[in-house]
Parts: sequence; C-alpha cells; structure tokens
Amino acid sequence: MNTVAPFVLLSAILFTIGVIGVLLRRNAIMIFMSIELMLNSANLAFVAFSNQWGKLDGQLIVFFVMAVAATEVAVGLALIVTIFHTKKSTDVDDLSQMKG
Amino acid sequence: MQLLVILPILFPLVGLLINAFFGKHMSEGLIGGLASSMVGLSFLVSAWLLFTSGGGPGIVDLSIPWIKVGTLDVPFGFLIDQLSLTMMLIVTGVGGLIHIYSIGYMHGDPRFQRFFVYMNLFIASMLVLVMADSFLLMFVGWELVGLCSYLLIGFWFSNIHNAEAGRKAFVVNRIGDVGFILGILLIFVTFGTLTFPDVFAKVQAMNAVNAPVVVAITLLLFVGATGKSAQIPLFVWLPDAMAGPTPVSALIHAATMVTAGIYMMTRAHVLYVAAPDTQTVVALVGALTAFLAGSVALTQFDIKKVLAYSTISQLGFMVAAAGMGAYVSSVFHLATHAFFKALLFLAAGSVIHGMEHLSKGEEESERSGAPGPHKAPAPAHSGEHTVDPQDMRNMGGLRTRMPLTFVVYCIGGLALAGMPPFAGFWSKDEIVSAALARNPLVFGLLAISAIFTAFYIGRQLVMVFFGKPRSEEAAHAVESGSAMTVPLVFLAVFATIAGILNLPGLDSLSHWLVPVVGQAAEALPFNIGVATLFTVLALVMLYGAWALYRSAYVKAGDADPLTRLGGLYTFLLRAWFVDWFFQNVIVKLFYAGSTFLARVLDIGGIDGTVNGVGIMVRDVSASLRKVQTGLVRSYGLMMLLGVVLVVAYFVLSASMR
Amino acid sequence: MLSVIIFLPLVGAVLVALLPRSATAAMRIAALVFSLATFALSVALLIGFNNAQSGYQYVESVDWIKTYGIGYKLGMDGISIWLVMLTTVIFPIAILSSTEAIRDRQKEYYALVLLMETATLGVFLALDMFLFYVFWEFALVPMYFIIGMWGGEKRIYATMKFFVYTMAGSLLMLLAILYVGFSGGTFDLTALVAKNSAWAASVPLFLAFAIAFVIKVPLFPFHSWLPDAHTEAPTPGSVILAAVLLKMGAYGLIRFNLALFPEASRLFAPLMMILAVIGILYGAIVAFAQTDAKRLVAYSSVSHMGYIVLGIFSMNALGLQGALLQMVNHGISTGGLFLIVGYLYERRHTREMARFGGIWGKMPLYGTLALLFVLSSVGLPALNGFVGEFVILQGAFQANWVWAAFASLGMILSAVYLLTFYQKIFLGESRDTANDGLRDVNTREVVTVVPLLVLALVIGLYSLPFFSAMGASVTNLLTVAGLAVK
Amino acid sequence: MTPELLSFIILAIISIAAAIGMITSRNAVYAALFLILNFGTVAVMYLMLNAPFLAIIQVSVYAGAIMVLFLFVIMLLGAERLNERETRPVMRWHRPLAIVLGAFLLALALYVLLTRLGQSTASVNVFGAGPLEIGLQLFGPYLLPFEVASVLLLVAMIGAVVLTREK
Repeated sequence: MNTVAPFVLLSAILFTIGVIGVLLRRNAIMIFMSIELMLNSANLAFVAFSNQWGKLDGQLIVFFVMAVAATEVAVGLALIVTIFHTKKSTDVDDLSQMKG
Repeated sequence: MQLLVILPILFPLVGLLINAFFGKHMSEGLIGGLASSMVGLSFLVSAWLLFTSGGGPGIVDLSIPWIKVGTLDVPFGFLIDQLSLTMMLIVTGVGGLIHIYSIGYMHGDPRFQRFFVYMNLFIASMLVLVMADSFLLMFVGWELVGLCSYLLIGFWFSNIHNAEAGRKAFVVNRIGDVGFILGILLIFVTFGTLTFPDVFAKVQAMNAVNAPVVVAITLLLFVGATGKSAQIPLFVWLPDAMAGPTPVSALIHAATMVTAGIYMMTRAHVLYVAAPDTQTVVALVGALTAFLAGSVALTQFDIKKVLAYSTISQLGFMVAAAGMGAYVSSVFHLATHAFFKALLFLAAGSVIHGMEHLSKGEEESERSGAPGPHKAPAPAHSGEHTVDPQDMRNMGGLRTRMPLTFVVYCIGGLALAGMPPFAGFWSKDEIVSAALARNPLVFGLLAISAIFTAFYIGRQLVMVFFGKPRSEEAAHAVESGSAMTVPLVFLAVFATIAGILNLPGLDSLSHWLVPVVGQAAEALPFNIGVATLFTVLALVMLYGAWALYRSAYVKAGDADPLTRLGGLYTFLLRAWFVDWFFQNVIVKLFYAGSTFLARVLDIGGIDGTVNGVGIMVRDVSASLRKVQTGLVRSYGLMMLLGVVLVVAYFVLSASMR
Repeated sequence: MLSVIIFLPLVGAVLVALLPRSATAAMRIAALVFSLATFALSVALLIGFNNAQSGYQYVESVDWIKTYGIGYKLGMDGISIWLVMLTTVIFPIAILSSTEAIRDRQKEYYALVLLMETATLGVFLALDMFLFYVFWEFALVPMYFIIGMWGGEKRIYATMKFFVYTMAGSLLMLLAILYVGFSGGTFDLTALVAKNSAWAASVPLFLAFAIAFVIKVPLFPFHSWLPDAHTEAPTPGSVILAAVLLKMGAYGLIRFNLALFPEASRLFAPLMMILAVIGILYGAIVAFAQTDAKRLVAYSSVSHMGYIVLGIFSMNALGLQGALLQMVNHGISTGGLFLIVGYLYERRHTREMARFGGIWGKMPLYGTLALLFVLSSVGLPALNGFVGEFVILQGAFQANWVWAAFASLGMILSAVYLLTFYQKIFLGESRDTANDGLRDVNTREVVTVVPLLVLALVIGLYSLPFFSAMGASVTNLLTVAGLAVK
Repeated sequence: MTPELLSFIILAIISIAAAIGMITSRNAVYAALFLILNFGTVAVMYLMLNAPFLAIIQVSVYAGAIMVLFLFVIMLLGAERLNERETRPVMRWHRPLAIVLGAFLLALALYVLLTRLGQSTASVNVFGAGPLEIGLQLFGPYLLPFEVASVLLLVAMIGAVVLTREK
C-alpha cells in the first residue's frame, strides 16, 4: 500500500464534504467544524505526498496548519461567543448587516 | 524735438490723472480749467508743430517698443504729417472750445470731475488715433475713443436708457472693429508689417489693380469705418448716442470721433486707390447713407436726433467723397463739418439748457442760498422733466428769448444747408462736383441728400426759433452764460470763414495735403454751374420749410405737415426700420439663442451628459449592490463557484497541453 | 533655488497648522508673509533669468526611483516663467482677499491654500513626468477641500463633479505617462523631447494627454464642471481656480502635447482649433444668458480660455507666445472679476444681477475698479487683454484665417456680455432697497485688486519684456518639434 | 487485497461516514463527536503514512484540545439543538447549487487523480519522521515560521481574551 492515490482520493472526498457543510449549515459552530474538516483533509493530502517523496516538509506544513487552525478556532469561537451575547443566536444568516 | 511729438497726448493724460486722483478736492472751475487748458496746450503744441514743419514733408517719426513677437514688431510710433496735423488741430481746437463750453453746461453736476476726466481721455485717445504710425496703434486709439464714447453716452447712467445707449454704441462699434482688426491681421499676413509707410510702399510695389487681397483688406477696414463713422448698416448707434450730454454729442458724435473712419480711409488711401472695386462700394455706401439719414432727419422731433441724422448724412458725404478718391474734399468737408456741426450741437445744447431753465430755476436759487459743499446739487441734465426739453414740438419762438443762440444756430444751419459763403457750401460743393464727374448714381443720391439737408435744417430752425412758444419752458427760456456762448461765437466765426481753407483758386488745403494723398486726390476746379444750382435748390427748400412749418405748429400736439406722406412718413420716422430690424430680429434672435444654449444645451445637453454618466454609474452600481446579500453562505457559494472555475481552468488547460 | 520656491509655502502650511486655533490673525499674517516671500523669491528668479537662453534654467536634478528612470528634476524656461510669476502674484492676493470670505476653520484654510501654492508651482516647474503627475494630482486635493468646506450651498455637488471630472482626465494622463516613461526608458521630459522619437501610439497618447488637459482648461465641451465649481467656491478659491489652476491645463498642452507629439498635434490641430473657436463663441453666448454674476464670469473664462487653446494649436510663434501671455492676462482679469464679484457678495450675500443696479452711484471707487477689470476682460487696447488676443488672432490667422475670423467674433460677444454684466449691476437705478447704504471698498480690498490693475496696464502698454522672456524657449520648442517651418 | 489496503478501506469508510454524519447532524454535540471520530481515523492514516509524530499531535491537539474547545463552547452557549429551517426565499436555489458545485469539485479532483496520479510511483524511500527529525527541521530551516507561529498563537490568545471580556 504505497500508492498515494487512495489517500488523496479520500482527502478530496472529505474536502468536498467539508465544503458542502460550510455552505449548507447556518450555525456558525457547524460552519467552523466543517472548516476544520476541510483543513484536515488538506493535511491528509500533505502527509500523503510527504510520504510519497520521502520529504519531511509536507509534515512540517501540516504542523503549521494545525497551529493556524488552533489560532483560528480560538479567535473564531471567541467571536461566536461575543456575537451570541449580543444576538442570542449563532445563525450566520442573522448577521447580514453588511448587505448592500 | 522727438519727444515733443507726444506732448499733445501727454497734456490731456496729465490733466486726466490730476483730475482723477485729486479732483475730489478741487473746485469745478479748477477742474474744468485744468482740463481745458491741457487741451489748449495740446492745441498750441500742434500749432507749433504746424509752423515748424510746415511746407516741407513735415514728417516726424518717433517710436517706442511696444509689441514684439517673432516677426510681429509694432512700436508706439507716431507719424506727424500734414494729414495728422490737420486732424490734431481740429481735435484739439474744437475739443478745447467744447471743454470750455462744458464748464458752463455741466455746472452743478455731481460727477463734474468725472466728466472732464473722460473728456481729457477722449482727446488723448483721439490724438493717438490720428497720430499713430501703424494700423495697430491706430486701432488702439480707435477702440479707446469708443470707450470714451461708451462712458460719456452713459454718463448719466442712473437712467438705464442712457446706459443702454452707451452699450449699444460700444457693441455696434465693436462689430465694425472686428472688421478693422481682421483687416489688420490680413495686412500683417500679407505684407509682414503694420506701419503705414512700409505697408504703403509694399502696396505700391505690388503695382496691381484690384488684387483680391487688397480688396479684402480695404473692405474689412471699411467695415471698421462703417462702425465708427456710422454708415449703413451700422449707423444705428449714433441717434441713440444723443443720450449723452450735449457737449459730448458735439465733440465725439459730430466733430471728431465719427470722422475717424474718414481719416482712416484717407490715411490708407494707397490701399484704397489700389482697389477701385472697394472704392465703388465705399462711394455707394456713403451716398446711400447720406440719402437715408437725410430722409430720416426730415421727420424727427428731438432737436438732437435731427442733428444726429444730419451728422450721419454728412458723414455719408465724406465717405462718398473718400470712395471717389476725392480725399481732399473729404477732409475739407470733415473740417468744415466739425465746425458747423459742433456749433449746431452746442447751440442745441444751449437751447436745451434754456428750456431746462424753468425746472432748474428754483434749485439754482436754492443753491445760491446755501452754497455748502455738502449739499449735492441736483443733476442738471439728467432728463427728469415733465416736458421733454429736447422735443422741438415743445419749443417755438425762442429767437427772442435766446437771441445769440438764434444767430449762431442760423449760421450753423446755413453752413449745413450749403449756403454761400458759409463753410459748408465750399466743401459740399467740392464733393458734389467730384460726384458729378465720377459717378452719376452717387451724384444723384448726394444731390437729393443735399436738398433734404436744406429742408430739415430749415424745418428745425422754424420749429425751434419761430412762431409762438408752445410750452411753459419755451416761454421762460433764458440765454445761456458766457462760458457757453463764447465758444459758440468762436465756432460761429469758424463756421462762417472755414471755407478759406480750400477756397477755389487758393486751394491751400489741397496743396497742403498733396504730400500725403497725392496729386490725384486734389479737388476739381470750381464748377460754377453746380454751385449755383445747389444754392438755388437750398434756398427753395429753406423757403419750403418756412412755408410749411411757419404756421404748422400752434401747440405741441399738432400733427406734422409731413404726415400727409402717410406710410412713407412712418417709414422715415422709424428710420427705415433698420434699427427696428436690428432690435427685433437680430437682438431677439441672439437673446433666444443665448437662452437656448444656456438653459437647454448647456444645462440639459452638455452638463446633462456629464451628469448622465454619473447617474448611469450610480444606477448600475445600485443594481449590482443587490448581489451583496449580507449572507455569508451566499458569498461562500460564490467563492466556491470561483474556486471550481479556476481549478477547472487549470485542470483543463493542463490536460490540453 | 526652485525647490526652495516650491516648498517654502509648504513650510508655511506646516507653520500655520502648528499655530493655536485661536490665533487667526497670526495665521493670516503667516500665510501672507510666506506667500509674499515666495513672490520675492520668484522675482529674484525673474531678475536672474537669461532671456536669450532657450533651454531650462535653474535646473535641479536628483535621482528618485532610479530603476524606472524617475527623477526629481526641476527647471524653468520661458514657457513656465510667467506662469510661475502669475502663481506667486495671485496667491498673496487670494490670501489677502480671504479675510472676509473665510470666517471659520481658518487654520485648515490657510494651510490648504499654501499647500495649493506648493502644488501649482511644482506643476509648472517639474521636468520629470512622474513628478509632474504627483504635483498635478496634489493640486487637486486642496481645491477639493477649499470648495467642499468653504463653498456655497451646492458645494458638495460641485466638488464631487470637479473632482471626479478632472480625476477621470488625469487617469488617462497617468496611463499615457507610464507608457511613455517605460517605453522611452526615462521619465525625464527634456530627454524624451530631445529623443524626438516618433511614438507608434502617438495618436492615443496625444488624446490621453489632451483629454486630461482640456478638461482642466476647460475646452468646450468639457467645461461643465467649471461654472459649478466657480459658483460654489469661496471668492479666493475662484480666484485661484481661474487664475492658476486652469493654466495648468493649457501649460500641459504646450509642454506635453506639442513638445512630445508634434505629428499628432499637427493632425489634431484643426479639431482643437475648431473646438477652441466653438468654446470662444459658445462660452460668450452662454455667459450672456446668465443671471448669476459669478456664473457669468465663469462662462467668460470658458470663452477666454478658448483663445488660449486657439493660440496654442496655431502652432506658430505668434500663437504660442500670445497664448502664454493670454494665460497671464486671463489670470489677471478674470481673477480680478472674481474678486470684484466676491466683494459685492460679501456685502449683499447674493449674486443675482437682477438684485443690483446703480451700484456705481453708491460705490464710486468700486464701480471704477470693476469697470477697469471689465474692460481688461473685454480686451480693450492699452489694457492687457488686447495684446494677448491680438497676438493670438494674428497667429491663428497665419495658421487658418477662417477660424481666426470666427474667433474674432468673440470680441463682439465679450463686449456684449461683459457690458451687460456691468450694466445690470452698476448702471441704471437700484432695484433693491438692500443696496442702499452699501459701503465703498475699504483699503484692504483696494490693495488686493490694485496690483492686478497695475499689471494689466503694464502688460497693455509695454508687453516687450513679457514676450522677450518667452521668445527663445518658444522658438526652441517649435524648432525641436519641427513646427517652426511656417 | 493487502491487509493494509483493507484496513485503509475500512478506515476510509468510517472516516467518510463520520464526516457525512458531522455535516448532517441536527445536534451540535453529535456533530462534534462525529468530527472527533473522523480526526481519529485520519490520525491512524498518518501512522500508515509514516508520520507518527503528526498522528500523536492529531489526537492530542486536534481531536483533544481543539474539539474540547468546540464542545465547551457548544455547551456554554446551549446551542446544541439546531433549528435550520430555510426561511429566505432568496436562498431556495442555494442548497442544490452548493451540492452540484461540490460534486463538480469532487469530479475535478477525481479527474486529476485518474489521469495523473494513476501512474504515480510508489514511495521513493523509507525515511525517519519521528519527533527528533521533525524537531531538527523545526529549529533548523523552519525556525522563522516556527517563531512566527508562536507569535500568532500569542496574538490569538490575547485576541480571544479581549473579545470575550465582559465590559
């Protein structure tokens, strides 16, 4: 089992599911989790390619992606909490003040 | 010696500067005295120039750099020769007398100081015009006298009609001036110079008759002359110009400024002689103008309007003479006309002054009672009267009330009518003789005009001085003071004897002007037949006027005997509807066009287009704005669409390779 | 030296900005002193100027963005010298005339005016296209605020239009500048002109520059921002706008269009001359129909600027020199007219001519001053306007006599509308009781306009020094561009 | 069918099922738990891909810390019950379009995989990817990004504190 293809295929499937999740769910937390799924699928692809070429760089990228994901979650969840305090809702459709 | 040449211009300039800046603290006498003496000094210098340069070529040239661009080099250059000296003497001589007259006439006017500033400016400008040695500098004087005319016609500007008349004069003159300036442009493009001697030398070197460019130049210059010298079709401003104070009418609109066109054509005679076609046009326009204005003068009631149309008519004589190449006769008539028409105007002013005496009398006594400088005297001639003091129907019988005025008016009138031995006889005779010899059509028109002249001046004399007074004002008119009558007497003397200038046989003016205009322009020998014929005709017409008007007006409201002419009478009274045409067709069209351009085309069309572009952008963006729903998911969807498209592009383009 | 003259007003602006908000008198004085110092410097430049030299003088050159051949290069020649002088003369006058017109936020105002002076001087002195563009856009900003903050009722509309309109033009110019700069390898104007390369894209380049400049001039039919901007601007703003800003456009036409693209200029000269003639007549006719005094003067600007474009695209020495002199003349006479109208507005707070009448009787000195400016604008000989107009017409006549003939009709029309203007306000009887008891002009107001009148008279009577300073440069420009054949 | 491939297929099916379960779940807590399951399967795959260090981090940081944070917020806000009935008519076309586009994206990926990766070679060599190697890389060539990441985390921490602070 040394081919990279199945992993990338899985990665693509997971990514698409994540995308659809982002687009279909209206709950901000759900959207966030779908984004995590997308990040994760990308990570999987990185690791698979890293394994294929025998280079560590792919894994290091994943490491940084995780760091950024953690950051994003921290700030994003803080935002959600703040918004919930004012709007009593985590529905992103309620946040349409920017409409033209 | 060189600088001396510009002294005649400098004196009035100094006078106007002193009066303009310090006049506020000066008395009327001082202001008027200063202005008059400055003109007098100019006259003396001119006379001195005459004696020092007399006989010889008499040319003094002085030039100070002015405009110098590339090949265009026009200096402030002055050319003093026999012709300009003649004009200088007329301008400063008649001008000086009118200045003195004005001291009396304008007495008590709140803008007395300003009046004399303008008058001095006029003298200076007129001198620039006649002394200039290039077309451009002449144009400077030409426009500046137009400015003075504008300022002086609208002198009593609080009456909007006066201001209106001033503006009309300026604008109509400007129309002519554009012709003049186009002529100048063409001269420079053709000859590469604008100074008179150089241009004339090059024209003579061309040695061509009716070269198209010369015809064009002369016609354009003539357009300028029709404006300034009130020829068809641009004469309409001159009758209105009578709104100005009477000394102004005498000086500017009779004796000097309006003759600038004749002076210019005489000055540029080299060009005109080289373009006989233009000459014919000029002669015909002049003769037609003489005829038209003479016929209109028959029917006018305003004492000054009659004189104004008479002036136009006489200017027509001069222009016709110039057109026929009889430059000496033209200048001769210019000189005699300056004397007798100035005399007539000033005498008319005296009449008006007398007519206004009744309404002014009370104020006068009031003023003498309390002569404080703070008490502003009422304007003397601002035209606020119950009875129009210029309407001849309100006059009558003034010969007993104003005997001196009557006498000088008669002298002026007889000179105008062409009765020997008064000045007008000699000069008019020369022109008519020349016409007889050269152009029968012009002769015919001028002959009829001459007959009209005798009739209308006769009519005026009868209406003003004979019969019974037809108004309170006329009944109580008094003779004017000495400041006004002394110049009248002087002018009357000149109007009587000015014929000496060019008496047949003596021909002093002809000989004097030969170096300038050449032998060909000299007057023809005296034609005793023509002279007799016209004297008889004039006598007949004077008698006719006497017979017709002696008893026509008993009271002011009576109909004029000429109303029997019916429609023709109205046609003449309205001055052939020329002015009506200008006012109701051209001016109205201009108003309408201007309003259309400003309101419709500019606001709606051009600005509308610009704003339309702005509105379009705004509307398009307003509809595009709807795309921004504010819903994160829809943005996400758009993003995904973009991602799919971009990825698809890369994938497909990669697989294409 | 040129850097000093450009940035001295900027120093003044900073100083004014640092003054305490209450020290309004100090601001006025500081602004006046700095603008007068700039004027004094420019006089020094004028004295040291060598008329016979055709190239640039007082050149300063420093590398700026070397990679792209952009430099900080300044210089003055006979084409720019009188515009610089005009600028340094107009600004102190505008500042002096602000006392009544500007009452609030004086600190910002005087700082902006001084900034404006820096920008305009920069435009006239820059020899690097990029630097030119920087100053050009920089000049737009203070004027935007001056109209937008101290303007009349419709000021927002007017500023918006002014800004967007001129900006649209300069965008095209920026593209053209970048194209020329990159394909020519340098942004140095003198080097580019000396190369005399026939640009393959000279027609679009010419148009891009020309549109930017004719909008600024403004040439018919790009004039519609002008009446609004002029009417809404405060008096000193109108003065600066008319006297200096419009000249930037005309200057650009000479400096860029003629010098860089002589072939395209020759191609487009007939079109430009036709538009100029239309502008002369159209501006005059439309001016006649105005009821607002300031709008009338604004349209008179359109008409007068038409003469300048006509002179420029006559493409001969007479036309160009006449146009250059006429730029100065227009600055003097139209600037003066705006001051005159402004003084009346400050007293009566209306510009409707129907509300006046007989003002000359009530304010004799004011009426006389106004008349002199009107006559200067009409083009009366012995005053400045005539000399410029005549020389332009002579140049235009050499180039194409038909257009010159049409343009000369503008002489009639200018008399018509300006004398109507004068008559409506100053002559006749007063049509409003509010006109009673108007006080005549005070010393400050007289001092503000008298320098302009003196200049008008000097130029009218003795234009020799003005023409001789520009002669060599104009001849050189025409020779290099290969236009001096005729 | 090698055991490896078999285990991969099983893991992949669990992983996809967990992902689908996550995005369709009506209850946020269930969703989070599904996600944790998904992360777990991915961690096992990291092990299969010769990335033991990442596998551990995946479990401890991702599945552990981050998802706990999620659960914590869900509980805190009491937002586990989700009501997402579509109310806006504008968005009616949204759901099908999103699914179609998603499918399209997947199709593109499949197309690439089939045309390109089908012929790709196997792993070149077996290499060490333990914590030691990772650490050497991190403090060697990746030192600057590493430090930047630490600053980023610090900023995020401060940001989270500031955002949620009670006024």
